Amino acid sequence: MRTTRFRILSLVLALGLFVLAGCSAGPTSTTAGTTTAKPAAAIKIGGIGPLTGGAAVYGSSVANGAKIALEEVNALGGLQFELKFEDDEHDAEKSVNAYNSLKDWGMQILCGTVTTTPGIAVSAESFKDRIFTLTPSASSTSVIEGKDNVFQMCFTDPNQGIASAQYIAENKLGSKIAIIYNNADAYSTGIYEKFISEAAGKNLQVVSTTTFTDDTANDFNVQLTAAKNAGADLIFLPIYYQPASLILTQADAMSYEPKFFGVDGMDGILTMENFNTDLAEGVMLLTPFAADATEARTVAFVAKYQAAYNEVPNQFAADGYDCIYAIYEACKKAGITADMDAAAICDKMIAAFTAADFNIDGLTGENMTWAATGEVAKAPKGMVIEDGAYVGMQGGN
Amino acid sequence: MTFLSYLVSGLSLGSIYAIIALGYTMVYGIAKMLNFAHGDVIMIGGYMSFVATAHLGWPPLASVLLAMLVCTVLGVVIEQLAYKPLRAAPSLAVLITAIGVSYFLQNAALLIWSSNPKSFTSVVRLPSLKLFDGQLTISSVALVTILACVAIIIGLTFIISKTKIGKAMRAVSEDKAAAQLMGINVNQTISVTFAIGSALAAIAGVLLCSAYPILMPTTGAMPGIKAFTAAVFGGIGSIPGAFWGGLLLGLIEIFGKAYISTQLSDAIVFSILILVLLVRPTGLMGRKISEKV
Amino acid sequence: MKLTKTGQKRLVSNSITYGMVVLAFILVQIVDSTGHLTSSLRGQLVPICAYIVMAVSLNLTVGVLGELSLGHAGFMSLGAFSGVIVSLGLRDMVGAGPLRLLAALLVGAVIAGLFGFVVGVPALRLRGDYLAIVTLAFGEIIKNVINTIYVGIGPDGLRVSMSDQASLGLGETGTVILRGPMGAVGVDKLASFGAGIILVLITLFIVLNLVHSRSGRAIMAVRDNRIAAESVGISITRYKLTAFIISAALAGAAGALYALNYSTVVARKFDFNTSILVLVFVVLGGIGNIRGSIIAAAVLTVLPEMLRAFNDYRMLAYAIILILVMLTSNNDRLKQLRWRFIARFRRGTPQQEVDHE
Amino acid sequence: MNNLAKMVPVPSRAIIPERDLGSTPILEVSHLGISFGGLNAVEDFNIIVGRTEIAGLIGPNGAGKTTVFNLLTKVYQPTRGAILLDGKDTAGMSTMQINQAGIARTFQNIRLFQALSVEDNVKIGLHNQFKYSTLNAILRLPRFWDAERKAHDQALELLSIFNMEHMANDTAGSLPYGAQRRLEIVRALATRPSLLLLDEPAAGMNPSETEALMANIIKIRDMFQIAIMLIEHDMRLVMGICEGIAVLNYGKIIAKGTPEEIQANPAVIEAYLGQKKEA
Repeated sequence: MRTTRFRILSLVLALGLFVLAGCSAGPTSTTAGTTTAKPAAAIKIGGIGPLTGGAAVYGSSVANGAKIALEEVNALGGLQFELKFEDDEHDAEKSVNAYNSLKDWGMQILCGTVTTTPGIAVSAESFKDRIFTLTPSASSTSVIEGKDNVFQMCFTDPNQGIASAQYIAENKLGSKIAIIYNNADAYSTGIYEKFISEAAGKNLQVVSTTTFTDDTANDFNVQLTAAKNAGADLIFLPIYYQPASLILTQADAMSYEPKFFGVDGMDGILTMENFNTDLAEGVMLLTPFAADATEARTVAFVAKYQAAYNEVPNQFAADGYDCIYAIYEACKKAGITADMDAAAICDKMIAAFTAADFNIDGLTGENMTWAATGEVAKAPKGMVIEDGAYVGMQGGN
Repeated sequence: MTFLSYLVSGLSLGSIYAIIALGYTMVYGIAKMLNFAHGDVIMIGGYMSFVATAHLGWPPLASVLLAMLVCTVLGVVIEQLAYKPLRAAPSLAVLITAIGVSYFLQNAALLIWSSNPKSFTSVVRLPSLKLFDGQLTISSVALVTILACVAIIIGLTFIISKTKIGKAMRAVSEDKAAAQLMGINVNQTISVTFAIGSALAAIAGVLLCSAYPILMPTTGAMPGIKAFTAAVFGGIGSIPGAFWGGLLLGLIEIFGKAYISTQLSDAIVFSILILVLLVRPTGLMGRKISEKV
Repeated sequence: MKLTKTGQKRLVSNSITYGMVVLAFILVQIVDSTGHLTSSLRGQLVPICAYIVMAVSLNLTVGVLGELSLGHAGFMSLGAFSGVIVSLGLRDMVGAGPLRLLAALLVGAVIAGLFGFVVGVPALRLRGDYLAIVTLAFGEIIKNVINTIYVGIGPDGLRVSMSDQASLGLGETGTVILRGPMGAVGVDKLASFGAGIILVLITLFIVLNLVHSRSGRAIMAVRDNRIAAESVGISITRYKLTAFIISAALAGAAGALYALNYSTVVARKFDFNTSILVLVFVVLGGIGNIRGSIIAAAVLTVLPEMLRAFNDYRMLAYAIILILVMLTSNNDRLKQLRWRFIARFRRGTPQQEVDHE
Repeated sequence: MNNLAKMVPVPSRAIIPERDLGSTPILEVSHLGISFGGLNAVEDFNIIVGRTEIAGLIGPNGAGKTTVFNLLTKVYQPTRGAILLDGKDTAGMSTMQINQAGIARTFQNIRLFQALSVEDNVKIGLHNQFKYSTLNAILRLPRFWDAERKAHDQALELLSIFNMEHMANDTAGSLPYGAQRRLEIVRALATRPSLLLLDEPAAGMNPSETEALMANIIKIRDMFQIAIMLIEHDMRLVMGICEGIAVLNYGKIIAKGTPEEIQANPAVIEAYLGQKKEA
């Protein structure tokens, strides 16, 4: 057997080399992951996010949103961008690999990563390499902490937790609160922790706290029964919309009808293919983006997105879209050209992003500004689902 | 009352595990291989039913039949292309191939149906059952799942013990060479086993997605591993073992969550599994391995 | 000592294995110094080393001991997190990075080895697929439990909590090392390719020396024929445990090396899929073939990166390659063809090509 | 051959007492029995084997001969009865401990370590003769080299009993059938037993090979001064070298005695004839 495997390995090696040869010979920009390669003077933007595996939906959405923005920006005829979006399978190791491979390609600005854990690993690298980084949706403060070159397009998790607790307290949405969160997920746990400490200060009574993991995210009867038995009239769901949709379905099946309050990860629930939107009736959420908002910018984006991908964009797609525009505006402001090196671009971009007069109107917020820490300032919109559509909540800020 | 509702949830989840575990255990009993792609056949079954009902507007039952048909064909094709050439190969080689097939199915599904999760409309469209003045609500899906599982185990036991192909299966699982000498077509028997296992996977897929209505390319992965665990729990290769192993696993998972900790529910399930195996090293219903000296 | 024929062959074979690793290191250094090393490859050097150690150590369990383990990543996880805790815990006391790395590797190995013992004692009573499922279960338990653990360093030393960060009670001055599902954040990147290569060499030294010794023979005897091994007075439990613990400890060291290469590490990384990934290295490299494991780990770590050109079809291509390699390597007709081919070059020694699997 | 002199003095056959009646027997088995699922596979088995005796255990197929060996080596734990080895009770011992206490065996269906070399197979037999720790092995300390050298020399010495030194580097699985049987005997001898159990040592051998084997069995007994108990169907071998014979049928001893006595025993004849009729 010893010799057998050797031949096999050389076979694998040969295959690998073949692939490598194939990639250097062929044009790299014809496949789906790369778009709109302009022949000259395009600034190279790298994107990283999960395109395969369980978290693929987030990465694909960001990539698709970013591509739409990129086409629009390039069509303006001014600054030209080239985007290459690499898969990281929601894994820190693969994400750093993707980052290095983008560096080989000549990336000048990084739009990534989509998810938090890879984001922490990659931002440490980009900080060291001085490559300007704007993450669409990696929401943990650890992503930006101590790194002057890393900025966020989304709210940080603590922000969301605090805002949710304040919102519920101020609007007296519930007296007894149950929480169901994903204790194997950084995003969910991050929001939960801030919510619970903020809730204590606001005299919100948390009567039940239950968890699940990605591996047990199918049966929620136990969690719902616990909440019901504790007499909870509001369930706070700092989780993504897929498990949330299961929770809504199962609560309905057991005829339990509390109020549900979600965070930005809840967005997407209405546009999930084949989802019975009746179940989401009355669900409240804080989100910066709603696909069926009537404002012109959103309407145009949603139409374009649907035409291109046959799907309704979610908040991640909007984040990706806004990222490209923010980068575009900052580049214009800082006078960046394609021939500058990444480190030079990085310094100029930091200056541009933190400048007092730099603000962006995007799909996910009006008048967004950035602090030197990298945190974005924008107002979350309180939404409630009525008749299968988002409606701004009264009293929302 | 709460206890009863947990019991029903546990039985329903356990029934799904049991149906998947049956597929694992049958294939293991006869081909002596761990078919790690089994979980992904479940996912394909779910998508088939989804496409039939949501896109083509077929009635639920027709969609189940379509899922069974496609999965049966898929199971046999996988067996012929990927596993049959490896019949004489070391079992680890087959295991790795099965993992390759699993990756393949997941990524093919990703390309075909995209990563966006689909919301599955339950194929069981009956109202929930309300007992004790509405204090206990049992969803119709849970009931159908449990009944389906019991029906399947009865049907399967009948096939195995009474029919010709069932006898062939038993013979092949006992001793391949002897079965061949007795004129049994071993390859055909293995193919039929894969066909039955895959058809069961389709049913499991539809029931899984009906009870927990979300469909993604990775939907089958975790239930697949849990069901594999259940099969070993019950004694791999044993059909009643898969049934009881599945049910118990579902119950332990739900009760562990309910009465011990939701945070550590997986740790609880797997710890109990280890404890059981220490007491009964070949699972609950597994046959004792005796070595001829 | 006068070498026997087998001894000479062994020496040559081992030298090739060590030489291959050293040569790879030198080659990479040369390419790097001329500025031709891509960032992509440079970034993968440390994980490649970690995976090589994983593959070689799993091969000790699967190939030499002959027991299937589906939870090897669990030991890697233990090593990774204990290594991170040690390296961060020593940050104020020990300034030198290499020393902290060494401490992390050692503690990672010891902790993983200890758990290897705890898991091994009951698990090794089981056989075949039942042992495999217990190792799988162990890996899942480790993942689940680490997801709920919070560790921090306060003024009065290490603090551990199972509920949340706040309950650590660290106050203003403390640092949180492990934050449940968020894992460890702010890890110092202490690992380097040089350290990785040294760990690979040490691993090879340990495994090769073990295999070619009294203990190694006893382990293989247990694998080949349990009853015969007992009948010549070999303690089955003792040698199964020896192999299992060494295998676990090496995986722990690999985990520490791996974790200290990234600024963050989460428990989810070391799940069933990672265990399977390492198992694929072992099977493709040849069960029991240490050198094969090294090559397979290196090639299969780099391969998905090479396949990036395929974009969306990347993982599909990986799956197809995996299946095809298994099919072709186990195809009898191809095997015979190859034997004939080899026989033409090595006339006279056909019996050495005896297939043991 | 001069190597062998170092190990044990080679006595002449003459000094071996016929059935060493003077000293304590090496093996005393009384009322040994085991049941499988209510069926008595071996029942009320009593036997005494002298220190340097060559004893035979014969009987028709399925009589329970190998089961007796498995009971003696604790592959099966006996349901009833006692086994005294060199006067000491072996109750509660495992197969491994039995071997360390002095019983070694070969197997009816050969159980070699197929993938390993011939030399390694013998060295595995020497496992408890030349000890050093795993740490010694990994760090290659002087103790390792010393023990390995001794083990190597000893392995070749033992192989020389059957003139197999030249095969030392071959893979055990690649040896011809007869050589594999001989290797199993060498491996068992390497454990320094005081009682050697041979399960059908001549199976599959041609008459001239059997002839050589008979001489070798006697040579082994003389050289190592040990008792040998063998199961064998080849009556020429059994009658030729065994000093005492026990006949087993349906798990029970039906006759005991010298070869001459056994050959004349009507119960034995019937057992064998009866069996022939059935076949």
